[in-house]
Amino acid sequence: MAIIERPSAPATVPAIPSASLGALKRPVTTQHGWRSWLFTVDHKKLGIMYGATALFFFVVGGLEAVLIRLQLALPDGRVLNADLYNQMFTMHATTMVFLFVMPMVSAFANYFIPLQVGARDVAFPRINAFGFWAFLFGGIFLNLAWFLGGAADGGWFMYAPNSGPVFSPSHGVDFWALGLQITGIASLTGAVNLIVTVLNMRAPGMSLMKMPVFTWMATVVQFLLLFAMPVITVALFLLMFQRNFGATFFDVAAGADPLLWQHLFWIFGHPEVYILILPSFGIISEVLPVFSRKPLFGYPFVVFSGAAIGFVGWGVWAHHMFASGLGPVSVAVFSVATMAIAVPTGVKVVNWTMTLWGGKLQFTVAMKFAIALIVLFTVGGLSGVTHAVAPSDTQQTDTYYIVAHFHYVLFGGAIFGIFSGMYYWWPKMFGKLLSERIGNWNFWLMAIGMNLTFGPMHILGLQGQPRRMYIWTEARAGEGFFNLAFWNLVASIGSIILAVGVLFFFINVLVTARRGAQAPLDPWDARSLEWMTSNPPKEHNFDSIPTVGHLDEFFHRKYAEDHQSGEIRKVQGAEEILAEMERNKDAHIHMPSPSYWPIVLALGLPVIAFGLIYSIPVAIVGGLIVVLGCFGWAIEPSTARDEDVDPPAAPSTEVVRHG
Amino acid sequence: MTEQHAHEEHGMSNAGYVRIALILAAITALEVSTYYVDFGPLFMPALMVMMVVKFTMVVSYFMHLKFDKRVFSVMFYAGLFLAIFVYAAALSTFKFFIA
Amino acid sequence: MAELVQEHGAQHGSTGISNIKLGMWLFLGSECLLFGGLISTYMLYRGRVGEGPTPMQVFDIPFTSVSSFVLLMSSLTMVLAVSAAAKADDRSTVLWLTVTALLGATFVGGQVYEFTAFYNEGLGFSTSLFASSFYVLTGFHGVHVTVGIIMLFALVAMVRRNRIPGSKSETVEMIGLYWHFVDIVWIVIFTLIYLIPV
Amino acid sequence: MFTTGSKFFIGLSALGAVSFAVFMVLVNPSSIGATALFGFVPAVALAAWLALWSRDGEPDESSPAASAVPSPGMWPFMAAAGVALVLVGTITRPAVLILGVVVVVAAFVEWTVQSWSDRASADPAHNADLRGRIMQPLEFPVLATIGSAVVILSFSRIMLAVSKSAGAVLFIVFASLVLVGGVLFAVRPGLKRSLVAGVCAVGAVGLVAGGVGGASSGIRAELVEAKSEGHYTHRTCGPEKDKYGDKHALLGVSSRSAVIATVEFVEGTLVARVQGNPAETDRITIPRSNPSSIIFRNKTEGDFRLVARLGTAPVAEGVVEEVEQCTQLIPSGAEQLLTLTIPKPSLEPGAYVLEVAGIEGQSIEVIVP
Amino acid sequence: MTSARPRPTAVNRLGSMRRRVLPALALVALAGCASNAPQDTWDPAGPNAQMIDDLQRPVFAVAGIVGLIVAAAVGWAIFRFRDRGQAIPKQTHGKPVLEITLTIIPALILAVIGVFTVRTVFDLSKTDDTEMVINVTGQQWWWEYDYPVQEEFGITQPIITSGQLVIPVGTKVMLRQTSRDVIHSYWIPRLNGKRDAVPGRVHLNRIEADEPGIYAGQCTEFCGLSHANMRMEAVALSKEDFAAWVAQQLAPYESPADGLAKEGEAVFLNQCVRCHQVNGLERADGSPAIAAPDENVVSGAAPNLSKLMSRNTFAGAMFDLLTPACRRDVWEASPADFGSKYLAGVSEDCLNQTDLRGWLRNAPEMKPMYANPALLAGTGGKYRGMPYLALTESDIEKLVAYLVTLK
Repeated sequence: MAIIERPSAPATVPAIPSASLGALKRPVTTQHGWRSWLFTVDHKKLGIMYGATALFFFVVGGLEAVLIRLQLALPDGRVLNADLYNQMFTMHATTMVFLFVMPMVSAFANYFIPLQVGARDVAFPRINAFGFWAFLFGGIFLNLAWFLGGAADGGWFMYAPNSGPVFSPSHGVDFWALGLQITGIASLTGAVNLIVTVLNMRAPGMSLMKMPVFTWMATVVQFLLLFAMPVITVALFLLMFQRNFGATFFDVAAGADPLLWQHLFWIFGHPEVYILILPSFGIISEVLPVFSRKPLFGYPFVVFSGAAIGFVGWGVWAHHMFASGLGPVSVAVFSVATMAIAVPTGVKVVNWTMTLWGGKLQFTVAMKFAIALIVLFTVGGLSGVTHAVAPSDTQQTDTYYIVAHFHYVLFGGAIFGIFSGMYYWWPKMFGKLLSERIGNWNFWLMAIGMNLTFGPMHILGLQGQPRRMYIWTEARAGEGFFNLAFWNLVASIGSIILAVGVLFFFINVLVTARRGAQAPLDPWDARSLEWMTSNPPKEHNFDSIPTVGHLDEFFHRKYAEDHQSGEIRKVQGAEEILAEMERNKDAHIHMPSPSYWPIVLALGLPVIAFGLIYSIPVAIVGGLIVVLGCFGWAIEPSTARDEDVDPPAAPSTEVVRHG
Repeated sequence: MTEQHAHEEHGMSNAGYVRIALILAAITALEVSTYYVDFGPLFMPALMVMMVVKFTMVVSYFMHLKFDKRVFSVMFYAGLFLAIFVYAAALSTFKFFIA
Repeated sequence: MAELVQEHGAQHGSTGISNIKLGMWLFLGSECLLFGGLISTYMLYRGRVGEGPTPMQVFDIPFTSVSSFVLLMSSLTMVLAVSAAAKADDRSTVLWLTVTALLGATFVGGQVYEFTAFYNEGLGFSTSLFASSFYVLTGFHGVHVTVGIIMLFALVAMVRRNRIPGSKSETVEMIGLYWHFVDIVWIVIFTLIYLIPV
Repeated sequence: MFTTGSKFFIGLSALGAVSFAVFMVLVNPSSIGATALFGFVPAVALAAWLALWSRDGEPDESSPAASAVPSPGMWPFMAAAGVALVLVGTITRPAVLILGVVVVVAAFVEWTVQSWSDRASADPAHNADLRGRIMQPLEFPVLATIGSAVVILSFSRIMLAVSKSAGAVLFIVFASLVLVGGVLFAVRPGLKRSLVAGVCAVGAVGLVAGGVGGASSGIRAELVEAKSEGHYTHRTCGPEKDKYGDKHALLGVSSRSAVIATVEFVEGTLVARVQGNPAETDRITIPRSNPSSIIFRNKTEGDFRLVARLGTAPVAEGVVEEVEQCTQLIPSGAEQLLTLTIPKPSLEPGAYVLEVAGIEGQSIEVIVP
Repeated sequence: MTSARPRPTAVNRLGSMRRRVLPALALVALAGCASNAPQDTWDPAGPNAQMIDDLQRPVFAVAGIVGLIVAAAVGWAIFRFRDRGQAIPKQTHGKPVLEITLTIIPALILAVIGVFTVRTVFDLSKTDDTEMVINVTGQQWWWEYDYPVQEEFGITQPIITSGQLVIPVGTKVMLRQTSRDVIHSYWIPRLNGKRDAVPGRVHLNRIEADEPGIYAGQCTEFCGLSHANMRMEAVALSKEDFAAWVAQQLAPYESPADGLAKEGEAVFLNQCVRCHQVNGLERADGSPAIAAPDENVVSGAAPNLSKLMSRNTFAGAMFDLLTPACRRDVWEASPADFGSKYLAGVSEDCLNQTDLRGWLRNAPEMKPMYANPALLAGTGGKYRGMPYLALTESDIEKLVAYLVTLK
């Protein structure tokens, strides 16, 4: 709050309202300076902040993973004791799922959905800013547990009696539960925001079937988020009431059934894993056609199979509970339903391969990550089918085979997709091309490291090594080719290579930031709408909102197809298209103004959470902050009046601030 | 009640709302009567039907879902039926519905 | 000036649907999942009374049915407030909003009474599973109603001080949607919890 | 000569002196209270002197904006009232003390912003709008909360005080009053604002008075008695019907998944079936100190109750008491759940037994290895 | 005016082929049989595990083939359609016929797999052919077995053991599993898939061994600090050996006559009996010594140590009572003479002194447990696991001498 004290100079100047000393002015709207980041509502700045924070948590999660692998490299490991190991794998999973992949999905969705559908910003810009700050404070709150008595140590799914007050006495689980509530609120508000943007603010002429595939997949993901988040909110509330206020929800002595937690968690859990993978499907469905120089094979099939995965995803959650005694009828039903989900996934893999078929493939780093995703995700998907078969799942569940499955699907799938997206869209976001030379090192080390780390885990799993085992002994490791000792060591070495591979990405970012060449306007000769803007795009994205005639509109404006000979001629370049859009520029562009209230409201949430754990008065103060934030927000118009801005913006900026 | 529809662009007149409210009050009274009068085997279905009727009346008239664009109905009913389907399946694994 | 009014009116997307209304319906769709989870937890544990009182020993059906009437009538007055706001008649909007808030406050007052009475009859929060799940479900609904009441009273103040950015009738309509949703959740709760004995 | 600040402090010290006198005379003079109040008076007097000497910290009188007369407001009064509440609170209940502190803080904040915005510019309308923009985001919700809290608490206190049937009637009366009032005001828009305000004020005062009355008269007798005797919290396990314990017996079990055995009372004979083994048996094995739920199903005409006799346990020093757990009396066709946790092993046969109250010769043995 | 783009180097193309082959190789290697770690899930030794294995192998084979097809298709597309300067390819949008066929084929494959899956699921959950019932109870970090009275096997009194589940060969045993505190999971990979032991519920798990031998297993549902050290072993004995084992378990307790073992019994009576029960042990005044673990341990139970030396593991089957040499001798015995070797139990010279003494000296040091008295506020002062008893060396000497007599 920029409360400015009364100037000491003699106030003989007649105080006219516009030049008066103001309080609670809207924050400054210039492009740079830390204030333009702290109070921004611009979807591009928020997307970059989401991405940067997610990458930071990726490093944190990665270090936790390397520590786990060091502990398991040799028999009777001394690196971590049992309690620290339990905290490490719990926080590794929670950080990777909730604080890296989900925010990275939000980063790409926030940045590129408005650009791909031809909008100037998301539907509710201030809610978008609140989403990011709530996520950031939730992530920090979650990791505060490390310093306040030990992090959560019950596994990322926190099964019922073990997460209760008797068996997890430390505050770790409370921090976990409340931290996820806060990031949950962030995801829910983000979901409402992006669905309204996609359904309501598309460019004229862009029907649903002319939308780019990434926007399609991101929209399915937002629907999954919209309906999955409340379920885990219920589960986390029940757990919090049990731990802090003496409820008996999971107390077996009162007649409770511990499986209630498993059901509530996995009803959220399974749509959650599709939330993690579908955006990466969307990204490589954008990257593959561009570097194969031909459109995506079977666009409607890819779109409907994405929606089918999202829909059927709601009917399979109990395949995580085949061994927890559901009774044969339920097990059989969910086993068949889980197999049914493999069909749409198969359709996607077929379509990607067909996109490559007959193309003119350029193996840029983005393309390499995309192709690696097809193969590695297929390996993970097929190992998934092997334990969709319930009886063999009773042999494989909770062993390292499952760890191998979901790492092939999550690392090989989601993270390779994210890296492909970063290399592909880096020029769009930052105006510079990431160096291909360092990129190749990054790709190959990650690909080899990933296979060396998670490949042997198939073997460890089938040799009966359970998950979450903090130690293994020489006596029970076996001798033959498939013994536990050798493959645990290989996996640990692989994880080091993987870490080095990821390090090369950050080197690439630093090198490019300092010495990278300025990227041309259309470096990859791309196809979709987001490339019809400057690199990086202006604050209002499009000078004039393009009317969309075809799918891959940008390609159709650049190339004309001669129907007889089928030969494709280039008619105009990206520069001409952009110049033309600049010529008939929209006169009045009303961009939403930055605001204090999102960060104030987001700050209230961790204060309440802190109060709930330690002292109720602090929670009441937090509640007061939230109430102040809500009503301050409600009273403030989304686009500020001119004199509301502090200092009053100069009227001559190219974007007319509506007075 | 049908003549009400075309009457006003933005939903119904105040009198129309009061009439809907009276119908809802009547159904609630009927519901409460199931506590005093024994309906025998008809008890459960009757209550369920009355609940659903009240629910849809409030949603379609008081919340204008009947007069608004279809996309609102799709969004709301998607969430509602998803909730019913998922939680019914979960409760059935707890042997809730087996006699 | 016309263009000014349009700008401050509801932000309509290219399809002519109001952004905030679509956002509100999506939010209500996801709230179905939240209350669905709490209701199914209650249905699962309604039979587990342990040593404590059973549902029908503590429930006072006449009292609760009166509070259901009250919430239903508050839904009616809310609709009248929304249609008054649509006609830009500030006086009756403020009036009906105040009546809705008062009826809501009466309903919550009734619930606070009900909770105190149950507590005295031996239904503590951790007495039994039935108690825990009953208090969490009706407590959650009560908190939602209380938040609704605070929004209504604040809305009255904002309408009188003309402090509402954007279109006034749309803001009243959004709070109306929220209030009706809280009412239909109570319709489901009242029938499933109070009227269907275990 | 007397600036506003000094007037405030002088008033405060006078108030302190008066309350010290009242405290010493009427309330039993405890040493702490006396020293606190006695110490308070000179401290505030010093502050008053300081304000007088530095003329409320005003450097010079010349600037026109500064000399504008501060708009009349209620905040000095509220601050004083708050301090009074704090003082009263130190003597009576801590809740009053906290309320006092809250009022003082609120008054202080409002007052500072008020006086600050008065001097923001020469245009009073703009000043008011500026003050509104700062404070309204907090004022609206806080006032709304206070309003709804008053209605909710006072209404619930009234309902707690009156008898059960009177409560329902009162509820209908109050709700319809509000509704009819709303309809009346809506139908005749011509009513003057003062009349409407008057009716609302009367209603509010009546409600609050009722609330205070209800609170002071306390919760109605049946509830107090129900709480002291704990009617519904412990059941007698005899064959006859317990007046409170067996009222409205549960007729069904919501979920049958977490159950280890079912015991049925079929035409007078007690039969048990263990989970996973359809054969009927007369003994159930439960692991030691492991909570296990058993379903009791009554298939005989008449009301019966399953009792678990769990041997004896030392209650007080030397006193050994029979431990038993039981379901409610349930009619034919109904079923209930019994959750047992048995810490001690069953050494000799028949140590732990499930029986139907009042029926001899029928029992299921519970073995705890 | 296409902008300059880095040309893919030869190395990349070769590298991409190699990277594709490795996972396919691993998958094929898996299909082959691998009998190495004790908990190998591809080496069934009982009809239930065999049923799962018969279903598992074809599914892995199908998955491997599909994986190879996809890898080959992608590999070939990379090699064949790489950018050799050809014109921009024809902008094809897809062939619906190809799409539909490549959707139906996987659907059919999965339907076939689905049929076999459902059949196996119902076969594995049959309960009407049970011949013997054993109650298995899991608690934090060890398993307890309770053999209820079954005349046909000579079990006249309930037998309570822990760590090693002894079963007769070729008998359809039904385990009724539950848990006293958190969720555990009972899994002997070579005999059957895992079933969770959930507190408050009873889950059924069919166990049957084809030939005598010892089959390792481990708790596979995260249950806290020592989840990794909560092991179990199934010991299959021929029918005669099993009858002998039952007789040995039911043999009455004889208190040691004199010497070190007698003093050991005294130490046991004033220290260990607070939690551990030895059937038949009597106090000095003749009254039976009843253990009261419910007053000291959260889960309310501690391992029953009667006939301890007839088992060859202790502390949740984490440590062996046998020295490594004797252990290998028992583990690698041929099915014929395995029975006699196991029934010999733990002889004086075969006793693993180091682990047993280390355990008595400071149990929480050997196995992470919640035994620090300062941190037990959450559980009302009760331990989770064996506390540090601060025994003197002489007491340990006496106790070991006494424990060896519990045969």
